[in-house]
Amino acid sequence: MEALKAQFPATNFTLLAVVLALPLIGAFVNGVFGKRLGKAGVRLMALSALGGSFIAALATFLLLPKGEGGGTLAWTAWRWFSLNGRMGQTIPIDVAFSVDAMSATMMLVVTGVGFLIHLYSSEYMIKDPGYHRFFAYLNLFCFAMLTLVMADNMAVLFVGWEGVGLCSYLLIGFWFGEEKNATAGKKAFIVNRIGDFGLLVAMAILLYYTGSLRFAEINANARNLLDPVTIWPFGNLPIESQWDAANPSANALYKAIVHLFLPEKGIQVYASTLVGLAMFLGAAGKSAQIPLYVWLPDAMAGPTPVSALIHAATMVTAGVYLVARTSAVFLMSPAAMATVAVLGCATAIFAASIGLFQHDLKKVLAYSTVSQLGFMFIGVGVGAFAAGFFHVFTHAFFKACLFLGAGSVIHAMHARIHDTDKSQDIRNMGGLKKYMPITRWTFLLSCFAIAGAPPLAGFWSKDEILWRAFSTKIVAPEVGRLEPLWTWPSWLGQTIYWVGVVAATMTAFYMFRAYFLTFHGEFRGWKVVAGWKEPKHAHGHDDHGHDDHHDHHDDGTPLEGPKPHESPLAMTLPLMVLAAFAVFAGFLMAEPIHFEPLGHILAPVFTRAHDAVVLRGEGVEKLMWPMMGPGVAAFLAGTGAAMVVYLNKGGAPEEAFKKAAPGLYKLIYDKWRIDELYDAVVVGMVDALADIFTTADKWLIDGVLAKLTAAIVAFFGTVLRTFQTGRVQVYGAAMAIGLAGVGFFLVRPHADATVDDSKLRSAGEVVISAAPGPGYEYRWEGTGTEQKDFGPLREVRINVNPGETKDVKLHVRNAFAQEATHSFAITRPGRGFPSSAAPVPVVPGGVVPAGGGSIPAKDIPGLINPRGAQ
Amino acid sequence: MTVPLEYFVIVAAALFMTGAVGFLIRRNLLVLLMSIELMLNAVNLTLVAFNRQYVGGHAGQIFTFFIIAIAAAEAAVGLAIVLAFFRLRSTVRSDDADLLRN
Amino acid sequence: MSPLDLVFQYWPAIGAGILGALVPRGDASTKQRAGLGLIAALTTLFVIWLWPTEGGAQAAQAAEAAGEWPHLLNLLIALPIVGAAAVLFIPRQMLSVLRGFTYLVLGIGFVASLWLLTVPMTAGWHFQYIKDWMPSLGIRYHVAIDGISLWLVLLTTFVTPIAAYASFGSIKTRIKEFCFALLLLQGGMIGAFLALDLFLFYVFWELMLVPMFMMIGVWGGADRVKAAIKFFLYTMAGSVLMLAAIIYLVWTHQKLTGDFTFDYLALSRVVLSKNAQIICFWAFSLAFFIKVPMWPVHTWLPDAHVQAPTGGSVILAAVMLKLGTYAYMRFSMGLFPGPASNLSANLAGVAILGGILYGALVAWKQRDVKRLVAYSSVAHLGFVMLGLFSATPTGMQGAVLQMVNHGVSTGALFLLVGVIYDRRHTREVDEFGGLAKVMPIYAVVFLIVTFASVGVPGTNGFVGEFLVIMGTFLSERLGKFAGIHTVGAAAGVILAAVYMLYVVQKMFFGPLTNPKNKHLPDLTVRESLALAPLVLMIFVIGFFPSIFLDRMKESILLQHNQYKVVSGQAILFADERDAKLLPEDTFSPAFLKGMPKKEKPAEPPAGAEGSQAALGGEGKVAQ
Amino acid sequence: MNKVELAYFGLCSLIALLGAVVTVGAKNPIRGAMGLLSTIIGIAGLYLMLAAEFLAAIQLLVYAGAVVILFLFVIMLLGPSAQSKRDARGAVARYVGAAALLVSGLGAMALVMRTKSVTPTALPAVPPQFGTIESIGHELFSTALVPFELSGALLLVAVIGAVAVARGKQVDPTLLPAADAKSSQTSAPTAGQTKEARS
Repeated sequence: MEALKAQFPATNFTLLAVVLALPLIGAFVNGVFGKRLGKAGVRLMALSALGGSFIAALATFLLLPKGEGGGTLAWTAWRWFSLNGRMGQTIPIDVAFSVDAMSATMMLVVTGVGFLIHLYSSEYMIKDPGYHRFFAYLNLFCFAMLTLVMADNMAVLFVGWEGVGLCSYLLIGFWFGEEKNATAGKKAFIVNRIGDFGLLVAMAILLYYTGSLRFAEINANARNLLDPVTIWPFGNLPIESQWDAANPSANALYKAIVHLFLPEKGIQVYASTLVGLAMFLGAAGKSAQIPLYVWLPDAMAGPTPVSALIHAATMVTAGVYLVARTSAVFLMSPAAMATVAVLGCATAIFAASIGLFQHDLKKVLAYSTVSQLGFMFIGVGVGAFAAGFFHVFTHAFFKACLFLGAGSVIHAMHARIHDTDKSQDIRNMGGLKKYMPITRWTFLLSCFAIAGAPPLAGFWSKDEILWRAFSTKIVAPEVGRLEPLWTWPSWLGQTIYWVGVVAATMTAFYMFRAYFLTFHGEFRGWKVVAGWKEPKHAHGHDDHGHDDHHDHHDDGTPLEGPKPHESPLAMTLPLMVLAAFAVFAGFLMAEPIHFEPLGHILAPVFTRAHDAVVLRGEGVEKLMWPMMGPGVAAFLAGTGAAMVVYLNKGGAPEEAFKKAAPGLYKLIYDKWRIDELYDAVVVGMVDALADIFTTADKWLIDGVLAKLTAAIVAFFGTVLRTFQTGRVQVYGAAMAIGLAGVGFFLVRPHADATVDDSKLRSAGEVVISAAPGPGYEYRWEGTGTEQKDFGPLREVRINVNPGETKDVKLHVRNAFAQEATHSFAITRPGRGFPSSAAPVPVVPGGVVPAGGGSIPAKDIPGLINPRGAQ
Repeated sequence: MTVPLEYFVIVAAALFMTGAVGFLIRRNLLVLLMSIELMLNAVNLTLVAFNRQYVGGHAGQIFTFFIIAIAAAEAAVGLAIVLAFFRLRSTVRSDDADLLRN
Repeated sequence: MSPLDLVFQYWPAIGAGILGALVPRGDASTKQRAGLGLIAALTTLFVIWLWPTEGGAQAAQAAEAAGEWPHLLNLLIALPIVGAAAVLFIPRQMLSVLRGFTYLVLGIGFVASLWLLTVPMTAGWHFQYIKDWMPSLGIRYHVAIDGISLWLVLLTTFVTPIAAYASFGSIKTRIKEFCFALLLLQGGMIGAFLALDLFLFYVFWELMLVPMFMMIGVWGGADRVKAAIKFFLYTMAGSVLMLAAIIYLVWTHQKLTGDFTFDYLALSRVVLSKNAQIICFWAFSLAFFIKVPMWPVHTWLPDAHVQAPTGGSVILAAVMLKLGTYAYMRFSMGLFPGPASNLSANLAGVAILGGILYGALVAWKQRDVKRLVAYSSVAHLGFVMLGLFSATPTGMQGAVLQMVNHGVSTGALFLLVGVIYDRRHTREVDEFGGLAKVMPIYAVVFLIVTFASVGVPGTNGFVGEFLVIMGTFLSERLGKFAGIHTVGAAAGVILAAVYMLYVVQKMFFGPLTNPKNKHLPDLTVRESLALAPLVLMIFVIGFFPSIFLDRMKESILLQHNQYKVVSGQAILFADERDAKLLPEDTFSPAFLKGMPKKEKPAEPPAGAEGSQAALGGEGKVAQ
Repeated sequence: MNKVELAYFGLCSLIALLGAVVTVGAKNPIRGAMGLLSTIIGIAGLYLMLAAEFLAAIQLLVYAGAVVILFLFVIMLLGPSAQSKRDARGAVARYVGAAALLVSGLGAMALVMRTKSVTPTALPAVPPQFGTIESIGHELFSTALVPFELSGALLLVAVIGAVAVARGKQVDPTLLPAADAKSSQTSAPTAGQTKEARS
């Protein structure tokens, strides 16, 4: 051990590289060279990759430094990129991985359960043509999940986060032949993407306030998040008082309407709550909580081992891991934690209710996963991060075992019923305990575990969560003079506890309902005929793919077939291992009996949570054992009821209920019609918006900008075309007319003159100078000196005393003895009436006035006609 | 007393006006060409007349000499065009020469 | 350097080469194996050579760098243009000579552009070359490169040969004119990226239009002429306004300093009067927004793309659109920082609503794949413009990186669309279904490129968008709007997934119903070799973005600081009537290297200095 | 101003003006060509009065000898269709144009007449050798040498141009199918060819 510790220093722990690299290499090799390796080669590659990674993970777990500060093993690959923070400092984002107690356990779960599921699916998918593709995706998924779990900063976590979403897209849509599967894959990816949107916004806020994305630093300066942010009215929208000040003269009605929209005081929220909510949106997307859970039931379209690995053990728990990892941030805002807890609780009860009436075995398990996740979020929501995480740990085992059990049952059913929906329908099953003993016992044990039977794993983890919900309260961090943070109402903890108990009973009920319908009673699949041989004409089993199958046996004759066979060892071995874990894993953190090795390991990770979450009252801890009663009672009630309804009476009461309240039954069976609601509201709205934009784009923007201008130009074109007749004489005539016009203009004399009245105001003196012309002669009138005949005199000086108006006439005669006259009225503003100088054309002074480098701006804008409206 | 300058100018102007009006009114291509010749001759006449007035050199006359040369070339090419046009549209009406119109 | 050391030092490249060679399935031709192996090896070499360290290696490289050969930029610009002229003399029938010559010229261009990477891109201009062109008007042939234009030039020299190689597969008529257009286009584009003299920039800006107009007009689809004309008129209308603004700016500068110059460095000192500044800003920016394309003036892009041939479409998307964004960053933000910063909040709103969300939603509704990809580039470039409007070092770095990303991923997308167009001669999405069974490799490549353009981490799209989103939130220019803008931009990430996965599902998944799709051949050797470098580049940028970011960081910091200081000054001192001249020390000396010096020893007109003294350049540009 | 000179001037200008009117007014182009001939002769006479013997000779030689003959030659070549029938289409534009021209011409002449010189300016005495071939030839080959050479070149070009245009499309007879070898000379269309309807 010491040699290993010496070989791998804590800060540059290259063993992490091995844990990550093996699945990646496995994925690449299987993906690219899979077809050439053949099924055995692919199987060997995939299993060895996961096995090696599991061993490395185990070594990492053992080598974890047990120091008090929560020892972490870190390894940095290379500088990914760097950002510039708010104060201009560069924030390096490295491809760095660090492992502490929590992520080490998660690694064990991912690689351990992953290895078992790889073993299982190597047998389950043996007849599928896309064998190598399946294992490539599965290995890639494990790589992405490990990246997520071992990430040191949120950017690398995000890589894992979306990588996992990508792999679930590929795996759910594995049999892409059928439209249904591809749509389910797309739906899963898009809903996850909505969650990622939340995570992106959370990262932006964290970067802004805490100045870094590394978890260590985020948790360290989480207090910076306690800074109020006005979310409404954003941007330049005024609040009421500002608006009133801005336009006081608005009439009453208009003012009332505006006050309707504008708030009196800007709504302020703490940045920590914003981050919390954004991160919970991300977690909800990934772990299928209330708003974004719709993708998980549809994800059952993928092969069963996929559901086992992704939708039970690893991916869906990523949300819980994220919340646990950034616990310091959540602790900064009790409001966010309350939302997490309440929504978790709502999801638990809601999903459980749907699970009651589902007929598809995998759908039942899917909804049970959603509801169990609800429990985990209750755990982390109430501040019991360790308990929430422990439930993740135990849930991974018994839910994986349940899914694999279901897989083995479906595998058996496939012998004769090839249609995917029928082969998973529990109404076609029954009485399989005779034929599949191992699957039956492992399934039973896991049912006990999930239902919360006392000694088993489920009981310890679920009870721990409910107890913590019941007994603790969260101390809100003090914020000095700012408005104090929202604190939990005292009754919230208890209500969550009791709702949790009800959900637990439901869980017990539907789990045992599924168990009894599948394994007890008589077999409803097909008439079992001893020594039944596969009829020759029937199509071969080559194409195990589910795309273009159709079942031609439904033509009324009862289906015959062989005895349903027990799954081979490769499938039953993982079942047994998982069942064993499901039974004994509970003792890793059995707090009531104070035997909690895992608790001690996780303690350093959640030190901050330890002092922020205290007991509600003094004597509360004494209630620990009594409060376990309701939990156990829930288990007994649920199981008993299921036994009565389905074992003794063979499902009659369910029929009775169906007839009694058909509407309610239908509603619950159709998953409370949430999917239809989402389609109508969210998808419908976006679709309508897209239609509006498309039509606007086609007609409004393209139409106006491109087609309208083109039309205008074309119109002017046709108008001008009529002048071109094409006959020479017409052009000659036009020229002649033009010639005549020019001649006329040239011949006529023009009497223009410029009046320089710059000194009119001061000295009352005006200089009028006439414009020169070819052979022009001038005669002035009214300038005092009479002038009878025309002379060359062009310029005249006139004196005007104040208040007087003088009228000057100018006669011009040209060489052809044509005459023209022009008169000017010069008035000097004196006392008395204002001057009304005749409209005098003034030629703008061209010269640049000296002095000052600046040019008179009045003629600059004139030079370029302002095109844009300002 | 020789014939004064104005008489020649008036005759030239009359000649020019006849040529111009002829050009505008008639639509036979040949007549157009002939009226152009008329206009050119009118101009020649004025040039020679003014050269006679200012006898410093023979600028006017030399100029007329070149105008005659050019007029000859112009007539030759004009007629060739008329011929080609006739071959194309088998008519000499100037109105028919409107291929460029549309 | 014995062969053993060589092997030891470059083992990853050799390993990648062998791996690349092994990838194609059993029956692949040796040409494909050799090609893929070579491409893989070269890409790994590229990564090793520029391995992102803490600047240590860069300093080492600087030591033994061969210095800046001044004529490199002239070579990059002149070679394609001269090549284009030379192509005209090659007889039309000798197709292989034509193609060979084009590959030669483009190849030399690419190798020469790799030389640019040897020099560490410190702030300021590199490989600068100045020569008087029309001294009387003050027009000079002034070209230089800095961090920002470095990667765009490399993108051009990287994408054009690929586009040429791919389009020689599908272009069968008038090969000679196609080579001419291609080479002229490359010369024009590189010239536009490198020009620092406004006149020279305008010349290259217009020169680029002609070959692209030819490409769309001659080798395009059904009504290609209408689309080509629309493309040409849109850009021309914009750039004519820009020309007017340039002339006005030069005229004002002449009034202030007494000598004519079109040089960007000199003109950036001019602070026009308040409304003249806004008018000129809009004149410049409209030309660039048309090119980007931004929301209201984008309708030419889908038509141009739908009608353009594959090669033309790749170049149009990969490089020409970047000119709009690059020019906005360089000239609009450089010459008129005042109005740019005042309007940045509103423009960012347009970029998000009009660009990212609008582009994505309209793309979702398109039935023609190429039109869908065209609208997706409107969305991607909305991100780029948002990065520029946020005016933070992170945002701007994200913007420039996103320009390169968009070039790579959308270029690859257009190549892929070209693949199915060559087979089925239709781009209607409903015509296809269940292609994944018939063309598995094509499906895998399409999926990878789809995830690159959607921005899944590990690919190039993510890094660009992540930087832009972080930059938007940190930006003080956007002030109170930063939050809502970040939410809007992040929402774009969802819609991007929506429309891309929609088209992937419509084309690849689901049952194979259309009989015509039953026997479509998978990727040919030419197509796979054309796509390989782009796909590898997607992962290289995705995993090692700091190769690119380190080289553009300093120039962007310089541009950002200058933008902050000068916009402050411009807003403060722009008064109602008179234009002013900022003192030289408001700009960093590295920026002003190569500014036209006043040859006249005569003391500049007294007035000019007097008014500046009052200004007092207290706003220093932090080096 | 002695009588003989005045009479000679009146005669020549009468011939010229009448010729012009006939050229423009004649329906038959041949009569028009004859009118042109008389104008040219009239002007030649006036040249003689203005002491421009060389020009008078050139006028007669070039104009009368060559240009008018060329006109006649083409008219003969075109035959009867050289005469276009009258119709009033497009008359308005033409007459308006002619009227405008006349008005502006007469107006200008009136203006000129009304101005300054009441008495007509007498022509000065004619220096010896004025207008003779030697003096013009002397001046032609000294000051106006360049225009002279250029006009030579111009004439050459004009000739080549005329030949090229008039020649029309030569159809290589050997290429034609043997049947209509006889109508190889397609360049000269027969008169009977119907004129295609003009829309």
